[in-house]
Amino acid sequence: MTLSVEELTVCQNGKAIVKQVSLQVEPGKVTALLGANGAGKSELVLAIAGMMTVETGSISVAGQPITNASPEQVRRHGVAAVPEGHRVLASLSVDENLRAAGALLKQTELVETLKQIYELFPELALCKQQIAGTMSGGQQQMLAIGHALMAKPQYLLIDEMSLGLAPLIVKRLVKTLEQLVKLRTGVLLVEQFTEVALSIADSVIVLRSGKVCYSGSAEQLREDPEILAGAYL
Amino acid sequence: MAQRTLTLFIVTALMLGTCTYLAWGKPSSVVGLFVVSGLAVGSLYSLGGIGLVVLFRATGVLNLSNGAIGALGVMLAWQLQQWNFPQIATWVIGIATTTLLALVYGRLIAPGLAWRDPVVKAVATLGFALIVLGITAFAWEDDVRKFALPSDKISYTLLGLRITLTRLIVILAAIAIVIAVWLYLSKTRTGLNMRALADNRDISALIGIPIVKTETIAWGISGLIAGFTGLMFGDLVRLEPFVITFMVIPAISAAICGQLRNLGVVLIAGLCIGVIESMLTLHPVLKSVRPMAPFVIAIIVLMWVQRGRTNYFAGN
Amino acid sequence: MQMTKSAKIGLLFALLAFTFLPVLAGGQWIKIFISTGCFILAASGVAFMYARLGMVSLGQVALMGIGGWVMLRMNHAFDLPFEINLAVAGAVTLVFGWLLAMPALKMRGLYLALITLMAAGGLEVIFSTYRFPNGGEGFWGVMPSVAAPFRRPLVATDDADYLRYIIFAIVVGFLIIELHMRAAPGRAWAMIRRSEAAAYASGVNVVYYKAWAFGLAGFLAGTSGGLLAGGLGLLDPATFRASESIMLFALMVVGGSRGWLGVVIAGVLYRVVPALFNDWTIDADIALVIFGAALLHAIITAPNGLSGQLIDLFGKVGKRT
Amino acid sequence: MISLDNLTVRFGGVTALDAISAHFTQSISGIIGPNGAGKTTTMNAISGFLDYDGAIAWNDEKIDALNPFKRTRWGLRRSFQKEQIADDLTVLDNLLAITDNLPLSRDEKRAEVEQAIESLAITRLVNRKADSLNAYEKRLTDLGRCIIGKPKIVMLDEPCGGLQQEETDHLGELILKIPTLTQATTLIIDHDVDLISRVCAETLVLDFGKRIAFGETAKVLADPKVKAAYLGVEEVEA
Amino acid sequence: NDAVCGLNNGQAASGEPIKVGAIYGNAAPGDFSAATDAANAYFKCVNENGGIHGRPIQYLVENDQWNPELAAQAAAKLVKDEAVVAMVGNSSFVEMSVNAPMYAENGIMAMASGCAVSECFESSNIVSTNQGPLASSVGAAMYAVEELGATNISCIGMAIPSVGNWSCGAVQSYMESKGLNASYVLLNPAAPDVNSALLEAIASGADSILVNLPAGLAIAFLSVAEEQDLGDAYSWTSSTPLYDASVPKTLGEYWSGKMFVSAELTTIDGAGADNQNWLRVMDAYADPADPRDTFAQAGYLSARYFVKTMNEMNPVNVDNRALVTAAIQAIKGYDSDLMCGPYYVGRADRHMPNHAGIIVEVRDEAFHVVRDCFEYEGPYFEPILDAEKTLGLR
Ligand SMILES: Nc1ncnc2c1ncn2[C@@H]1O[C@H](COP(=O)(O)OP(=O)(O)OP(=O)(O)O)[C@@H](O)[C@H]1O
Ligand SMILES: Nc1ncnc2c1ncn2[C@@H]1O[C@H](COP(=O)(O)OP(=O)(O)OP(=O)(O)O)[C@@H](O)[C@H]1O
Ligand SMILES: CC(C)C[C@H](N)C(=O)O
Ligand SMILES: [Mg+2]
Ligand SMILES: [Mg+2]
Repeated sequence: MTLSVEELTVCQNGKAIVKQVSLQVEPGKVTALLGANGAGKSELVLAIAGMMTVETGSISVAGQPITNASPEQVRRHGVAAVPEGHRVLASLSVDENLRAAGALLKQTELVETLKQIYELFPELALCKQQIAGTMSGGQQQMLAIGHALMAKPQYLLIDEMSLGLAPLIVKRLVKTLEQLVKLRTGVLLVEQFTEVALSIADSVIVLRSGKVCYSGSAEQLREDPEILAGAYL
Repeated sequence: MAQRTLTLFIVTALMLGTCTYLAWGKPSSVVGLFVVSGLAVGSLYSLGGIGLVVLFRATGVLNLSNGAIGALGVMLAWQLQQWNFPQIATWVIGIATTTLLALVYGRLIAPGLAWRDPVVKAVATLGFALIVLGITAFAWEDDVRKFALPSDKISYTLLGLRITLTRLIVILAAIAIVIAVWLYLSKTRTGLNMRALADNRDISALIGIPIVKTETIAWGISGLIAGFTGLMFGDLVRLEPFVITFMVIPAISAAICGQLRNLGVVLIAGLCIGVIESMLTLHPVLKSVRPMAPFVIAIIVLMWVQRGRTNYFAGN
Repeated sequence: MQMTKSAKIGLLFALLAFTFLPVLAGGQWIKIFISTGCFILAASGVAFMYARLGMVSLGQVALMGIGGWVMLRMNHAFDLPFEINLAVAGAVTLVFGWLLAMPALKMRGLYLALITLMAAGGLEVIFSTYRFPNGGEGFWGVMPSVAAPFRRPLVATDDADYLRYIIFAIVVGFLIIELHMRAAPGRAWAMIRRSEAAAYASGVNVVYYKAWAFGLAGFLAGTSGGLLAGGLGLLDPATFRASESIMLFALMVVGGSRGWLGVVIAGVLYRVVPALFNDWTIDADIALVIFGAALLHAIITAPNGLSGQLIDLFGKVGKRT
Repeated sequence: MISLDNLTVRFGGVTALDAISAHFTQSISGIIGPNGAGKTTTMNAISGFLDYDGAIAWNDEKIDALNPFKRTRWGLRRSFQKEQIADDLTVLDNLLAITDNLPLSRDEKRAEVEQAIESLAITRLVNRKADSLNAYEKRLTDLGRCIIGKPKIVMLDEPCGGLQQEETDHLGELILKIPTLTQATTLIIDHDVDLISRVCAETLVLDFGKRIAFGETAKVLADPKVKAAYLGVEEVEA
Repeated sequence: NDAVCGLNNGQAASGEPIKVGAIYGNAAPGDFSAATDAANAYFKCVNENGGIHGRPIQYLVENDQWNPELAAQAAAKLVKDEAVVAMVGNSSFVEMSVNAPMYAENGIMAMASGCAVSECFESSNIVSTNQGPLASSVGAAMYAVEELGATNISCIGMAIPSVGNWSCGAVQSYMESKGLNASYVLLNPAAPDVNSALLEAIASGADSILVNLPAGLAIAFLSVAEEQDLGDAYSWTSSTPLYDASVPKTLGEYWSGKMFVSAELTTIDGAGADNQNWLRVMDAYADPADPRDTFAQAGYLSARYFVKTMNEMNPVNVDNRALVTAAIQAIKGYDSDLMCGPYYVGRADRHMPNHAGIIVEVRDEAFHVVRDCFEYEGPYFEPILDAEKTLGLR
């Protein structure tokens, strides 16, 4: 019952950017994905979400392969991703954005989930009718996270979660993640604030130029930050 | 919403003003004739423009091959008429063919271009238009033909001009399509999916919108409209593939007036363009360049609605 | 100023064409290359606007019509030399380019493209209604009988020399664009392409530089139209239909918009290929089908245009040897 | 010194900035606030991208009458929340794009560019196309554009968004150098409170378009209102 | 088979072929290839029947696709690269206006068969067997005045100066010369809307409408007239484009007995010996799918006159373009039952040998001759008639 990535290689313009990466996201656990700029974290997240062609390797959810499946199929398998860079449907309103993100839900479920999202982000509830493209950077990030949560995912991949978010919101999000984890959601978290990431992560994977250069428990890193610094360099 | 209503109002007012200017000092009976005649042509512009906008709002593709597809449909229907097929069968087969063609493009070709910029997507449909047009022109060598519908024989008199039932059908169909599409896009979930898809295909895929299904429906609807439009053009304009194919260019002007979005404005703009074009006949100098009307009006309207608006953040 | 490899190859190519093309080609093919050359020059205007500013003009061929019209008008009305007429044609079209730039100040992307298409549609009607001057009386200068003679440049009265003249003009046109690209306008255009906010934040006077770009594209269209008029001695409205402007843009996308090779490919596809089809007596309708299919295929499979593919190919071959 | 007087911005019916007044006297100041508070809007108003009521001045030079590109020529520099450098130009050309439009002599322009490259130590980047840069290198380029040509106001909108800790630290160092390199007054938006408290002497806090605090950074961050609205320290609510 | 061609000696031609060129237009708006097809059939027949002084004709045909540049390229290929001695059977909407100066410059004659624009009739080195829109419109107008009692004609033309203004202008001057009224309405071929043109014609106060449009546009125009039920309110005539076999059926019952069309040459089924010979040549040498229409007749006629001229030349001169041109220019008084008047060329700045025609009526899904050969009148023809007098043809 895990989201597992085996020996994954992903290329961009003929250049391998993610090289032979293996990792596991387990239900009820948070895996933090760390690494310097350009290490290939975002590419990896997109590849799992079905947005990049996988060169070699495999991805599977609970034993079922989803390698090179369409993003929609991936989502049907319970995997939802928040890509980097506040990506929202710019010409639609906030409410329409969230409703569209619930395309796979039944009508009643949709209404209910929508309510939950607005409870999580009362900021969004204040501007339901605003066109998403005119929102502030942080508001768009909330909306992008809302997109993923609308799927009621079993596995949640978040790239640069706190990008552009006020500390207050980050705290709230961390709480939400903890709740979700309690409900046995598996989380893959890319986060530039290492502290935040380590505070909730169970295991950590560090990428360096596309390769896994460290993989271990978060506990260890929390105790010995030197290991992490070593991995980065 | 208020903004849109205002736009609609301004566009209408501008066009009425122009008509009044052109009609000034002419006997009202003559003016009436030209107005009715213009409405008849204008409804064709509207219909063409609506077909473009519906697909654009649903997929983000401005389909320049609408005309070519429609032309093939009506040529086929004509051929079947010659072979004495039952009338209804000829229309159904004609429209079914256009739907199929639209689906072929939408399912097989359009996805390969999904990430290109909208202009390239539009230009690519020109390639498809050339293919369809070439096939049509090859299959039906240049000859004198006429496509008739039973509704041509029934007519009503309006302000002194006889209007056939076919022309009324065009106007009513345009209105019906506008209302139906508006309801569909704004009230149904598939409609919302379409708008999401048109906005950004990547994000839509990521948030789980069933792309294949949604696009199939959108292209199917657009093929149906293109087929119907083709039949009407074939009957009311000319049964010549090239003429029908390139009717898409003036139809774009109606679509532009509605900013490729506002179907109500497209409808009204199309009608107004038709009326103005018709009334230009009354102007001694401008009458020789009457067909410029759609283009000039589109430019003026778009520049008007974009006036004062500088979007500093537009870009890629 | 430093020359890139691509520029060196381009100049060499132009030199070869200049020397041998007129010698090797017969009367028919010289004529074909003359009009190909004119459209290459015009396409270069569309290409730099698209590649550098991200702006699409679907009115370039219509603008050529204006240049051609002015050229003919000047030729039949005054006894001035070819070059002066050409300069006037370029200048007048440049002004029309500015007019097209007016909507561009507020719009971009598809809207802008469609506005230019509407302008092309309007011009198509004017051209087909009033025709091109052929030596008649009055402003429009149209008479029912055979056109009055057209004066070619003194150095290029016969077709072969005229082809050389055009190749020279293309090189000059490309150099003008290249000089722009390497200087302030090129950088300003790149910022505009990124976003207007970025351009303003760089101190770029967006209105001015957009108008400049449209003016330059218009100038190139105008001169190429004038040169085209010189090729035939007269012009026909059918050449300048709005759909031709779309076609030129499409072929520019197929050829590739970044660099001379793409533009040359676009010109060749636009004029040489149909001529070949015609020469092989392929039915015009079938030619349309082939052309459409090839267009679609190229747009889908070669996102950087055929020139991009060619360069990749030679790059690989070059590495291997 | 930058002074904002009764700065008000409306979008349709919504008031995004409500009569904000602040006089930034320090050479580097911060603007913080919850998401959607109006921070970016403030910068956009100062850049002239929005219609606003109120007045903006630097050392008593009013700039309200200038349009956006004139403001840049006058001495306003800024970076954007989403970086906005031209992908198809080299880093050098991205820098030159600014000096092109400044009323400087050829030599002065070259000197300015060289100085910026040197002080940010980005010599190895100058001939790289911007699309091959990583996020951090793009931010450096952005910063380079901001210190070029004797700026009077420099504004950075979330310069450290998406950067790793060490990169943020380094960028912070560079930002601290701005006052020594130029006479500019610098404004920074960021959600990284550590960064703000390290580099900004003075901070403005916005919430729902209103000024809720302004003053010395440490004091402002200790303000219960700020803690409640921004930092999310719930206990103080009582 | 008993088709009669050229020397008609039943011997296959041999030796070095004589190159003859032609340009036709076949693309978007219409197919003008019927004339070259017919000329080609005739040349094939000639090549099997003694050729030109025993030598075969090599007929080189190019399509201009209605594209002026292609037209110029085609002419360059034929005239310069292939060095044809003459152009025979040209039939196009654009070719003549583009290439007329070039033909003159190169001293080559074009014995065209399908001229449409004024430049074609008003140039020194082109002569056409067909009448073009001007002459046939004037013929239609004469019929409207003389038989249908028209006093005020509205001529519906294309908004192309060298076609619409030119031909409808001639109708107007004809009417004025008779003390009657006429006006014209020009229709932009790009316009989808033909209704307004109809309304404009009505508003002009005309009592007769002369449709001078290409067939497709004419059909569209007549459909809106039918929509308004104007068939009996006006008398209706048309220039030649409507004389096409499929027109009566397309127009339908409504127009039966109401529409009169001016035909440039004899009817397709004309009983004259030459017309029958044309049909035989077509049957024997042309593709069965090639049209048998007025243009095919014109193409046949041009080809026949050309062969006749060449065979009358000294055999040593037939490769000499200048002498061939001179011989063609010397043609005078050739007769055929296909054409109402004599065919001639002459040295002149304009050529329009065919300016007499017949009128057919659309009735019961077919055409019926209602008026046989008659000479067209009007100011436009005066200089032509004068020229004919000096040639001794009158
Ligand atoms: N279109 C492209 N062509 C070539 N290389 C690319 C392209 N897009 C991204 N890359 C490269 O791929 C590598 C991985 O990028 P990715 O965005 O996955 O990194 P990341 O670890 O998420 O970094 P960051 O912290 O900046 O988000 C980078 O070196 C980047 O330069
Ligand atoms: N064009 C617009 N139309 C309507 N509302 C807008 C527009 N632009 C911004 N807003 C609203 O104005 C408010 C202020 O936005 P601003 O971008 O200044 O926020 P911010 O403080 O920069 O937030 P963040 O930290 O998330 O970037 C937000 O509520 C935003 O939704
Ligand atoms: C006919 C098409 C294949 C191309 C274009 N219309 C041209 O004339 O070149
Ligand atoms: Mg990343
Ligand atoms: Mg912001």
